[in-house]
Amino acid sequence: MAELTYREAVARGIAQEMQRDPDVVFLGEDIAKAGGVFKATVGLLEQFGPLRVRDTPISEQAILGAAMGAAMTGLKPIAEIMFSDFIAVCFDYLANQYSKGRYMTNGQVKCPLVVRTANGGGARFGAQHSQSVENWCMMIPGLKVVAPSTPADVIGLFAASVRDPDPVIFLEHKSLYPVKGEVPDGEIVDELGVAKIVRPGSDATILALALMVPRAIAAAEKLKAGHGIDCEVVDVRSLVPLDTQTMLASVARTHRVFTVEENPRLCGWGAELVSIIADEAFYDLDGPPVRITTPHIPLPSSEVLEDLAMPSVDRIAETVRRSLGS
Amino acid sequence: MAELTYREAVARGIAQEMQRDPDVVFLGEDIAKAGGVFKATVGLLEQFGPLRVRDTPISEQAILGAAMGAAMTGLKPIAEIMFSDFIAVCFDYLANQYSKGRYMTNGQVKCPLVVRTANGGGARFGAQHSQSVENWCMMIPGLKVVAPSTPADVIGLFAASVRDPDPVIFLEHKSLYPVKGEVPDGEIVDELGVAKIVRPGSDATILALALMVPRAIAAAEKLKAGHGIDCEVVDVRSLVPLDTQTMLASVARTHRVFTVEENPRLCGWGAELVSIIADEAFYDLDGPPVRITTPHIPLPSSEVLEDLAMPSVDRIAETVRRSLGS
Amino acid sequence: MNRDREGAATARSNQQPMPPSQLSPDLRLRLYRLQTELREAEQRAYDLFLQNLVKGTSHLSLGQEAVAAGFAAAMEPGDLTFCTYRGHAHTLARGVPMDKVLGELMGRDNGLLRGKGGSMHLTSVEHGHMGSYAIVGAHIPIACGAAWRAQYKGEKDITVCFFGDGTTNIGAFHEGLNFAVIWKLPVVFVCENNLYMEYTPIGEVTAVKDPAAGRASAYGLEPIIIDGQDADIVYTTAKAAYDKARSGGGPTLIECLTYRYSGHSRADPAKYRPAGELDHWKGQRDPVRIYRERLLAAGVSESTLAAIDAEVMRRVDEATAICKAAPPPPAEILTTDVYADGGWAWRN
Amino acid sequence: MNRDREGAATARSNQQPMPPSQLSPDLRLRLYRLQTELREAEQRAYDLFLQNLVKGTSHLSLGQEAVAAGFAAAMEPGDLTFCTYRGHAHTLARGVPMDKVLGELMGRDNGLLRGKGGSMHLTSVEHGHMGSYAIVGAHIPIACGAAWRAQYKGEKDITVCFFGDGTTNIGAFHEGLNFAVIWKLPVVFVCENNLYMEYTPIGEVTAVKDPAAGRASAYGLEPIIIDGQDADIVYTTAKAAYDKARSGGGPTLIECLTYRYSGHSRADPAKYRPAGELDHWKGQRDPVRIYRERLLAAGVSESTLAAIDAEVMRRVDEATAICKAAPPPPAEILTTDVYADGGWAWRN
Ligand SMILES: Cc1ncc(C[n+]2csc(CCOP(=O)(O)OP(=O)(O)O)c2C)c(N)n1
Ligand SMILES: Cc1ncc(C[n+]2csc(CCOP(=O)(O)OP(=O)(O)O)c2C)c(N)n1
Ligand SMILES: [Mg+2]
Ligand SMILES: [Mg+2]
Repeated sequence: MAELTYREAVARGIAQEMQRDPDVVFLGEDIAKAGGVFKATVGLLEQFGPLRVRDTPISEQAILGAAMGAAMTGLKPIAEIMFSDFIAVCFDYLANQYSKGRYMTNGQVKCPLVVRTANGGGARFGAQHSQSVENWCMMIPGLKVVAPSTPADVIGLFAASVRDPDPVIFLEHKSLYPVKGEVPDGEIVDELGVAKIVRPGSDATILALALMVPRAIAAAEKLKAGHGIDCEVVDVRSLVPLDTQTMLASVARTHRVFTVEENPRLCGWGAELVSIIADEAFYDLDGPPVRITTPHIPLPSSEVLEDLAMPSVDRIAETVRRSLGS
Repeated sequence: MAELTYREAVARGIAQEMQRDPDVVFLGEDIAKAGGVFKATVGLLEQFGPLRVRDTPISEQAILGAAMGAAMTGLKPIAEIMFSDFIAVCFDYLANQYSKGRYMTNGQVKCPLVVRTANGGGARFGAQHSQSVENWCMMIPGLKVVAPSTPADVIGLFAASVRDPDPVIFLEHKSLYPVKGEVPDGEIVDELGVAKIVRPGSDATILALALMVPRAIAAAEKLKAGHGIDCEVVDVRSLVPLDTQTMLASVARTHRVFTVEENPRLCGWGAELVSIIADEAFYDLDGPPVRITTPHIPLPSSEVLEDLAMPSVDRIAETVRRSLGS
Repeated sequence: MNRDREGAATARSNQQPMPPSQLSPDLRLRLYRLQTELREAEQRAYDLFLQNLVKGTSHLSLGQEAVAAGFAAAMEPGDLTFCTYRGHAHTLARGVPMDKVLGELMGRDNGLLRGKGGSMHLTSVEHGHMGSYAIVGAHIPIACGAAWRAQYKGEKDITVCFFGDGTTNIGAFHEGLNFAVIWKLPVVFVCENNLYMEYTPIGEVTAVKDPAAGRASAYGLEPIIIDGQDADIVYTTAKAAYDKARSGGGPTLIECLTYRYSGHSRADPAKYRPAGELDHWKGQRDPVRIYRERLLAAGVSESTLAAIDAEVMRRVDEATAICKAAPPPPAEILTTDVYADGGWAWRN
Repeated sequence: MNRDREGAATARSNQQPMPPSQLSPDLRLRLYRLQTELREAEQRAYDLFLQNLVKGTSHLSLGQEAVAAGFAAAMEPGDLTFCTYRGHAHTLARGVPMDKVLGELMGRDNGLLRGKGGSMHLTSVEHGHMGSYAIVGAHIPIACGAAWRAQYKGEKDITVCFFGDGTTNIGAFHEGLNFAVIWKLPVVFVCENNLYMEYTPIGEVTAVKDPAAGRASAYGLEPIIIDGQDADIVYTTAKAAYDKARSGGGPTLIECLTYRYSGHSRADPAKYRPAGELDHWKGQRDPVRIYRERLLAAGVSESTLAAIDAEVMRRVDEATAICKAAPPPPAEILTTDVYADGGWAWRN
């Protein structure tokens, strides 16, 4: 056991996989010599050399396109898109290429790669550098989508992503980079598509992802202490594949469900989960499924405004409390 | 009254607005001399001249970027993206520019423009030329999203879109282009954000969009004739702004709701509508809200497969019947 | 305009034809057979539309056969091809069976992709044909990645990426070319300048006269323009570029002056072409006719060529028969191969 | 590397300095005042980070003042500016009050955008400053659109679009440049080549030596490289390009050789710079010092310049005081101005 920051876990996770497999290569902007603008890839160039860890021009389409061509022909590329907002300038590779090659060619074309990107708000970077884009990826058939909330999950889920034969979008939360957590020694390999009950409870189920997980847990503690409301918090961890069994089973026990999303409201992953639950667990529900999201607005830059926009511990707790009518 | 095809309605709708306002200009690939690859813009170059109707290079980012700069400074551009799938190569303008300029600048920057694009399947064009991308647009705060199902709506909603002070993504369904419909004479101006009950009914509410509207109506007739099930069909028409009142009121009457979406399943507009209804009309529902969608796969090219993938009249009717337990 | 375009092909090309001596008789017969095969297969594809046996869209290479044949003939087994929706010829040129190509156009179960991809996405990994891409420009960076893999693993294959004149104005072209050059990748970029995008002449929307060659210097590359209707020139130019790439010399960008006889796609009657333009190209610049006459002049017997022609027609007819007899794809494959496990399960 | 870069600025520029005579004394004093103001305002912004009064990120133009001052001084009222997240200097140069700029960096209610945009999105439409864009390259096509509007409406304003060296490798640059040229738009593209992207030297990822000028011919444009540390050269080059654009001559692409003193953003200590490089630029090529000495040599009195310096400092201090006293933005504005109706309602 060692205590690592989420940021350090990223570098260790990449190193673990590059160590294991010489076909794993890593490209992106300022990732090599500079060790990444978030300092999450420090030391990799030194450890694996300039042929495996490569700085690129500001050419996101070239980065993602090259990763695909390499993946199709035998490598296992890791591509970094510095901020997830920039997926918008190379979205074609996610929406039309990575996700469709295998299907369109009747299984001939493979695309085993990972796109790592810094996702989410809280850094006061403004509307073009703070977005939560999980749903941009989840809505595209053929992609897998992962978003860890702890340093241990960063390593384990990243390893599972690199070893996965399909294209995986790996969303690191930029506000979690400095956060510390316990990490087992030695190789860590987790599994995609397994949600984790991070706080058992009986009164309501709270489904959360990434930065919203610690907030949901804090809200649950607050509800317990202040109102005796006992919430079960589920860290969704992987949106595709999606562990619907764990979520449906939890709702079957608690009879109420809340989602906590950082993305703007419309067509988020919360809408998908709520729809699945409303359809398949309708008769388990004792009350309406409720989504707690960032309002449907661009994110403001000023800290007071950004803090108001994103779901906070208080807003989560208050929403659950009101809706449970205590 | 005249009978026009949906395709002819597009040209008439554009002409109506260009006639009215000299600041309305139109740019895109092959739209001028060629009259559009779907022949939906025939005659506009001749009528309005080469300064107002302009062919562009294959540069979608330049097309959408230029439209924004023109809109910011006083024009009302109409930009065509030939197939909606290509939004993926210029998605930054939708996701990060059009939608955020006004908010980020505290209201200084305006962006009154319309992006027209041929959306949807059924033409055997394969996975990169057949997608339904309503949710790509609906999920972005700051955009408006419209998708007409009839020639009359094409003209009326297009006029409303051009006159709207915000950026509007106008999704024309390529499989509807040849479809004919009655269109009133003279100027037609409709309103964004108003859904239409196209078939009243009492047993269940079916929410549909674009090509799925005629299919939902046909399914409703089938259910009535075959099983005495009387469905209310609502043409959503506009996803943003969204007429939740009409939908909630319908569900309050029928107590059951179904959505019929052409897009792949995850995070579609149906998930959003179902989530709103499950939350706000939970106690009105007598049974689970059900989404009828294309499965979460890329669209195949071969006609037999494509027809299996998209929601059909039979699949809609059968799903509703089974779920109503008749 | 017409004059200018007409003059273009030969006047603007900056590479010289090879003296026949340089290419072996066998190779030249192979180039003839290949061009004839591409011509007849595309002609048949066209006939099949007219019989309404091809659904959806389809983009023919009639008139552009010398480019596909010349570049493919110069490739080694294991070399990789990336092309566009206008890919029937490039697919056949790598040796993919004609019935699989026509079957895919017809959406039949015997198709190369069992009808799941369609005419715009012909792919045969076993033949080194890594795909036909229908988003303009998208495959340029992808091809760079395939070449990067070869460079990284020290494998000797090279990657060839075909695209059209109109593709030179999209962002991915710029990003891909710069990327290939700075990493010195073993990739050859081939611009088939057929004078038009879909319906719009390339000259009307491009800041330079030569859409590809006019951009070469922006990537530190030599501007190369060749007569794309002359298979010998195409072959020798290709060979030189491949050798350079294989020996670590980095990328080459080649602009081929060519012409498509039919419209952009089946939907296009190509009314926008100036009078006489099509006749000129068909009459004076037809690659198959040019090559046939050249071989006859070089002493190849008419009967030898006639035999090839007949053999090709026989194979086209055979392929057609196979496709017409083939069933549509079965419903079960609707949801196969979305993910590597063979299925489409996104949830448990 | 260092030598090379060091040599670059003057050696590579292909425009000559103006004989002082050509620029009026008033204009030159204005250029001095402007550069001094940009320098001191940015210096203050930096001090405010250190006091942790600026949250989020911030990108300074220290060292690049001559470019911002020269291009802005040559503009007419009504001309339009589009720039990047490195936009404080370009914003101030158009006359936007310093307290509004510093207030926005500090996320205060008195900020130019009331804290909704932040340092990367400074915009003041009333000053013709159409925005600071934080997606690399995105504003190049947008600037084209503003110029298109002027052309279409027969309005006489021109559009100036600033971006960095690293921006020349992204697709939107290519699409925008081609588009501007074929439509002959009244837009001037200004590449501020400060030798680095975020942390990576531009030379390591670019296929040509001059990231912008080396691409000019790909758009039929003349390659122009100037010494970006010399405000006189910048001004006269800008003026010529504006006149050309205003008179229907179409776009110009200008590469300015310059240098940023601080790291890319507040997070960057800029360790990657070769020893001596920063000293060289600060010591030999500082635009403010160069200009001050030139004015003294031209006979302007030390006291005149000292008075300007003092006046600028006074304004910087005033602005700082205003911002420190300003409250944070009120909660109500969280959901304002998403749509033109002033609100955010996406449903009824
Ligand atoms: C990004 C994108 N934009 C537009 C299209 C529509 N489109 C398909 S082919 C084509 C013309 C391409 O012209 P060119 O590159 O010259 O190739 P050619 O068809 O002549 O072989 C266009 C505009 C597309 N498929 N992808
Ligand atoms: C599309 C996109 N990719 C990457 C980034 C991250 N980024 C911000 S600034 C920058 C470097 C830009 O370098 P340059 O164009 O030289 O401008 P400079 O910062 O030197 O003024 C990068 C990579 C971004 N904002 N947008
Ligand atoms: Mg072409
Ligand atoms: Mg720079």
